[in-house]
Amino acid sequence: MASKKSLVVEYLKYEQMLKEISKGKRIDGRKLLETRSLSIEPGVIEKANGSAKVTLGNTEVIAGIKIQTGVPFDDTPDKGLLIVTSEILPIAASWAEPGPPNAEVIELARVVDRGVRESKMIELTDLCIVEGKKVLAVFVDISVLNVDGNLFDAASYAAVAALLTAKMPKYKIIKEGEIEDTGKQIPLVTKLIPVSTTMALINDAIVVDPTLDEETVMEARFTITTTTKNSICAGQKGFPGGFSLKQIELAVDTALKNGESIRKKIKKSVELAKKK
Amino acid sequence: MASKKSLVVEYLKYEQMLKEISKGKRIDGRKLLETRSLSIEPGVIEKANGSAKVTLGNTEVIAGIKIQTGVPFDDTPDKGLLIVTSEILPIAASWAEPGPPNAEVIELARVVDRGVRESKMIELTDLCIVEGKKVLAVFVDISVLNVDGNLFDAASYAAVAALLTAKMPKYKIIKEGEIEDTGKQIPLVTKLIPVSTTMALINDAIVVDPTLDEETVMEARFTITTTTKNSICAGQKGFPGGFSLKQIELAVDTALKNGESIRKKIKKSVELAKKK
Amino acid sequence: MASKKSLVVEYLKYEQMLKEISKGKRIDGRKLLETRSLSIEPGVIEKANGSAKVTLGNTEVIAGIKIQTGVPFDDTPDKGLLIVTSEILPIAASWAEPGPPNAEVIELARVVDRGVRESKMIELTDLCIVEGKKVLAVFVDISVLNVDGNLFDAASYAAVAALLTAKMPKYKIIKEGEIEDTGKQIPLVTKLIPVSTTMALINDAIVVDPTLDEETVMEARFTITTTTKNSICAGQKGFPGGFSLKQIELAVDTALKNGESIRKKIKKSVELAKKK
Amino acid sequence: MSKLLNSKNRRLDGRKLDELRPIKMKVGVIDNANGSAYIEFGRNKVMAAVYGPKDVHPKHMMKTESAILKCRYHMTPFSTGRRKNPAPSRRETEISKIISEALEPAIVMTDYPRTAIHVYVEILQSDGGSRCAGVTAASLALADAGINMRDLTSGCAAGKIDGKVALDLDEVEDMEGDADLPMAILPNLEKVTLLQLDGDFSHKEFIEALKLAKKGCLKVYEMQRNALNDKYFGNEKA
Amino acid sequence: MSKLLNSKNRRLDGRKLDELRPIKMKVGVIDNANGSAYIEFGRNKVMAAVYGPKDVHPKHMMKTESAILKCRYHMTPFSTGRRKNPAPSRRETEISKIISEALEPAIVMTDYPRTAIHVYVEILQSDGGSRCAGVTAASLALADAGINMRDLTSGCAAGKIDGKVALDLDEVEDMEGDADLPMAILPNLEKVTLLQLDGDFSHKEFIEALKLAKKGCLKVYEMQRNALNDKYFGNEKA
Amino acid sequence: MSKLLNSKNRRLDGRKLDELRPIKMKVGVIDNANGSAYIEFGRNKVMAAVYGPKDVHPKHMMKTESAILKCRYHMTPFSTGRRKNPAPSRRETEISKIISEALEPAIVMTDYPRTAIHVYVEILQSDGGSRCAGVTAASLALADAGINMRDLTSGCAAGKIDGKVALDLDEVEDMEGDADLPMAILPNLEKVTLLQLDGDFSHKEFIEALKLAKKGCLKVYEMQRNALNDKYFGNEKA
Repeated sequence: MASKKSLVVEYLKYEQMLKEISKGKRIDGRKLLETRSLSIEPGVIEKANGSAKVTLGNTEVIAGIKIQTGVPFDDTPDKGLLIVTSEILPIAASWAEPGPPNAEVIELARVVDRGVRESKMIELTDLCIVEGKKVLAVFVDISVLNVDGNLFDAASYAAVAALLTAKMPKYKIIKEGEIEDTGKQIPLVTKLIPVSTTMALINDAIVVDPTLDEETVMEARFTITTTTKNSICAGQKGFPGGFSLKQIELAVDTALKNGESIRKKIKKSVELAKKK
Repeated sequence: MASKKSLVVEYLKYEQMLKEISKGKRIDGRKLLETRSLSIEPGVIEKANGSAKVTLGNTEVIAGIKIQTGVPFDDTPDKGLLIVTSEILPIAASWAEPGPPNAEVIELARVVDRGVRESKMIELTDLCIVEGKKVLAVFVDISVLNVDGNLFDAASYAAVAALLTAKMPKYKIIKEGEIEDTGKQIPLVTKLIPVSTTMALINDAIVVDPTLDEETVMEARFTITTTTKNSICAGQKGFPGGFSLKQIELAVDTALKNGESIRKKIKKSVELAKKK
Repeated sequence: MASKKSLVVEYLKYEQMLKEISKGKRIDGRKLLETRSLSIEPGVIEKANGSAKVTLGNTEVIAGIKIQTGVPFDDTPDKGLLIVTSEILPIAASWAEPGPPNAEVIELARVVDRGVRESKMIELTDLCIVEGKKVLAVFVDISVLNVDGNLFDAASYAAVAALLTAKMPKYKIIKEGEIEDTGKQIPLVTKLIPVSTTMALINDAIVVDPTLDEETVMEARFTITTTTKNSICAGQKGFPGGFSLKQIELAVDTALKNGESIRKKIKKSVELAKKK
Repeated sequence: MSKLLNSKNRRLDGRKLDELRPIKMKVGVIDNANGSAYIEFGRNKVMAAVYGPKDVHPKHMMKTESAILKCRYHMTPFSTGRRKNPAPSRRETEISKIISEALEPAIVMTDYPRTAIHVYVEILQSDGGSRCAGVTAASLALADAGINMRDLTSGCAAGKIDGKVALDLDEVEDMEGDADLPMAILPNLEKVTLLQLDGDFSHKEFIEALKLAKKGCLKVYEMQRNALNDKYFGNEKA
Repeated sequence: MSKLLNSKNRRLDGRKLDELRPIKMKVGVIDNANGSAYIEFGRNKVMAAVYGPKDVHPKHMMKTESAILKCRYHMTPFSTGRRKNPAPSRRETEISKIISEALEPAIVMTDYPRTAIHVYVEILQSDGGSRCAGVTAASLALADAGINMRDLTSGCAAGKIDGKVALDLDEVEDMEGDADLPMAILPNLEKVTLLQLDGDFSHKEFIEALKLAKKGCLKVYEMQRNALNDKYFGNEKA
Repeated sequence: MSKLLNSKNRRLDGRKLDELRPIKMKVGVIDNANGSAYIEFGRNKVMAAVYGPKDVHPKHMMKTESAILKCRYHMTPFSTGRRKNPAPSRRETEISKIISEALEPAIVMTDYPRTAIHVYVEILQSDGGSRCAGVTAASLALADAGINMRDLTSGCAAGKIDGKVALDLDEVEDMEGDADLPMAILPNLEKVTLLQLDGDFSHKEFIEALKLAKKGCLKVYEMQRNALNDKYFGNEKA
């Protein structure tokens, strides 16, 4: 929660927010299904294998990619590893404490992970170097710089843009079981682009891309990740409220539509970054 | 401690308990050296390599065995691994908190471990696959489902019955250093059957198989594990009280006798389970 | 802080301490730049690869060395490992709690580590057995037995004396990638001898080798490690105060001078120990 | 090519696409608990227990106007194919959170201000769908503890295997199949309180799976009612 | 033989021995924070934020006569060459401590009794000298938060490469060079509040490095003043 | 075939079957502690210190009618053959518990209500039998701290090597031998307060070992009394 406002002001604002929403509007002037301004800046961390900074309204997130060798799991000897972590840096909010991630932060990382993994954006078998012995591990580390609601989407867009611009080290096999880093970097091959859309249930209405103020009063949250205008790859309901089936159907329609529009923005920012 | 009783009732019960014990009786009708009803049900977790559920009075415990490949210790390159853990699940008692095991729970696991290990029930050299490189690790994980005293014996019987019915994967060596799981399961070879007997010192009397109420007033606890009617393989005194040498001698006699009777019950339950 | 003294006595003592220091003296009779009595006893832990007990005034520290095989870091495949840890044992002071090291204790270990490492006392490439696979790891574990100020120097002297008397296992390579412990112990080769000197800033004066009482009132601390009478290899300022450039120059002069004198004491104690 | 369906659309265990696995439920299984339940959902074996309402620790988590709900979903080390490390996994932390959020809307939290209600879900054996089995068992345990509730929470997943929407995937179907949609509903309030999704659904398939999962949840709800009746009105079925 | 200097005593990136890397500073970059700053110090990218003065938790750490200062220096996992493990390292713990001790003498701690001032330094990218960049950013963030201060804390390292004393080593120079001397000063109070050293300095070289580092700190101080002026008096330079 | 005894029933270090290793004890060795002691038991080197009675933290552990005893048995990393990982092991946790339970019956706990007595046992070098050496040192430290006691706690193990019952096994005998029976007694109250056992004893051997261990404990008790006399009445023996 923002720390600099008095409780009375907060309370009056919530009243106002609910009133506006019942009229189909929001206090920041947006329509119910409208997202905030979005900026995506890939390449902000030059020393990472890939990176992107995302600003969604006042929410700011950086995702950094590191690609290093690792050992595959016993039951998937021919697959590389995808590891997604997140941290709400203590600079990001007065209530963000340093320390091991709590359930909210773990959920954030896992929902981003699910979107990337289930979209098959990255083919993990592409990351195998020596089956059963050596694979590439793709680390997607997400640092939240400022919190103003909808971390799920901001983190997801940052992760996806960072992956789309990522390069990985090229290894060659010298002799059986021994590999050598060629020192070259080749682009990480990616396929579909997963785009998440997060919605909040407030006063029985669905609003897209909630702010922190809206999250404070929402009853439930629903995130849907799409890969094309007709494909859904991940979903996550959160918070102690419930949706009707109708609301879920509206949410899915919205996510498919919004997904197309965000996907274009991501592609454009990536193309711009690659030209530089 | 049981949570549903008032403090006054508890206090009156303890008075009564001490009075009965001074007359050589117990409030649940048992004699001092008598155990509660015991049921042993091997095979309750089909997907484990071995398992057993034990009900001792109202105390309920499940032990599950997993047998997987691992790396031997440097100083015992030809020996497999035996790892015993325990958890008092938070479903088991109002005071059982989730989290890392406390000293009581660590002691429980270590006393069960000591009984199994020192009895040489399992020959650890049987678990070696490739010396110094690859061995089988036998995990004995104990989950307490309901607490009503004498976890040591309930856990020990569950572990032993689970081991007696356990099967392990059969590996073959393809070429130097490389092994292959044949997909076959062969029985874990076991020898002697360790049986623990736990006794409490209350009002200078030794009582066998204490209930939770009895444990609340006991001064000291003594657990002795026997492998035959004349062999002792493990012992553990606990709680801040002391035994006279005479009491220890009585305890050992009792443990050897009780061991024989419990050993028969375990064998019977295992035979029944194997016939199924 | 010492636990057995009343607060009033403490307060009066501090007054007295500050008064004396302003006159260029100290309440234990020392001059400002004078160290306490120092005794160094190598070899106190026979089963370790090296060890030394240091008594500096009432501060007592043991350092023990263990040298074992380990795996090198990816980016230094031809170098052995040096690992320094420290613990203020809870026997050492009433406020010393068991548990993971706090920032003060981590700083202590890291300053000792920096002194040893940066002096190049040990050539880490000497500890390589099979490049990229197997090296020797030198563990320097420091246990503080009694706290009376200036743990940095006491710990450093103990670590250095222990290393100077350390022996390491001799390995030979049997065939490619396989090594064998010959069972023989050879001396750890050491070069320069790093000596740290810790100073406290009290009432704008620099005092050497502060006691716990002096540390309680000091504004800042400065530790300088020298390797010869003209070489400095490590430094660390601590505590929330600041030094003038002049004070830093005095501190460095002092450290170079004191370093020579302590170096002789360490050498002497080591020679004595080797003769035994 | 994985083949989870035969030519007659029967699944590896013989089930039809819209068929649940065999389910057993029993209420009141842990002597010490205020409420408890045991469920077998196919080969899943799940125990749930409720302790409370009781004092809140640490104090600063206390709410003056309502109870707080603390929920742990936990797998025993022997419950999974490979042994599960006893340290809590990120997966367990996430599922604990979503189960808690699926149960809370059914509970009259304001009836128990300044208290904590503890719900523990123990997976003794898992075989695909353990979170749905878990939330179902937990809801029974809450009812058994006499906690005031507006509704039960009833869980069941739907999914997609070999390109077809199917009810209640088991572990093999979950691993080898195309998509999974675990869900839980409040049957009378008609609210979806747990919903996750992973895999690949077209829009149409998603809607189909959503409706199929709801049907499954309603069947589970019937069984929950029977299990409670069995305990409280003694109409045990042989 | 490593060669960090060319025949004209120019460094690998073209700098002279006494030249700083390019530095950018911006005050007020985190919307939620009471004060914040961003610094680029060569390729180091550092964000600092201040929260407080606020209540002290746990209570027993509270001081009745002054504030307490809690400082965390933290590297993001992607900030380093090889990925940094997210668990706090001993190195980060030590640097957190010395940064805190370098900042505290500049703050009028007694103006905020019974409170805690939290300073967070986040290294987004590191390239040698991140602790000096961090302490510099933290001091700006404290000023931005309106905390009463006696002075700023200004950080800059000197070192020794190829036998010569040089200002502000980058990562390669730090790794391949002979010695490093990170420092921070209170420029007006003329106090050194952060000082570390590793490597090999003769007495003379040490004194030379000390003086060079001081010069660097004073240049950094000028830039800090400009950055604060930029925010508070709007004299942005194009 | 391991051979821990020669033809004359002498052990590898020349001892007879019922002979203790050389033992040294010194009371009052840690300046800061309220009480302390140092023991060498063969090659075991053990330091124990007592702090308290002092305030109880956290408060909810306080007992209104008696003290609480907090005991830590700890091995330094350099005390064992292979380096001991500094993280507390399950073995250390267990031994801390049983040492605490062996000491408590000797202390008049009700004389110190609402306080905590902290006992720390540090193994500087271990060589078989360190828990018995530790409990013995701890009891001396408690006496040195002036804590009211009913009796001392005196520890010594018996065991079985090459089929014969023997006193006070060292590390090699413990590893290569047949069984070990660590014990501690309150010599005047005639109570066994620490007792563990592992290995293989017949009923008869167990009784024999029990009695032999008791004899060992009584000898240790004599030495404890001498060590206390040495400190408090100065009758140092040359």
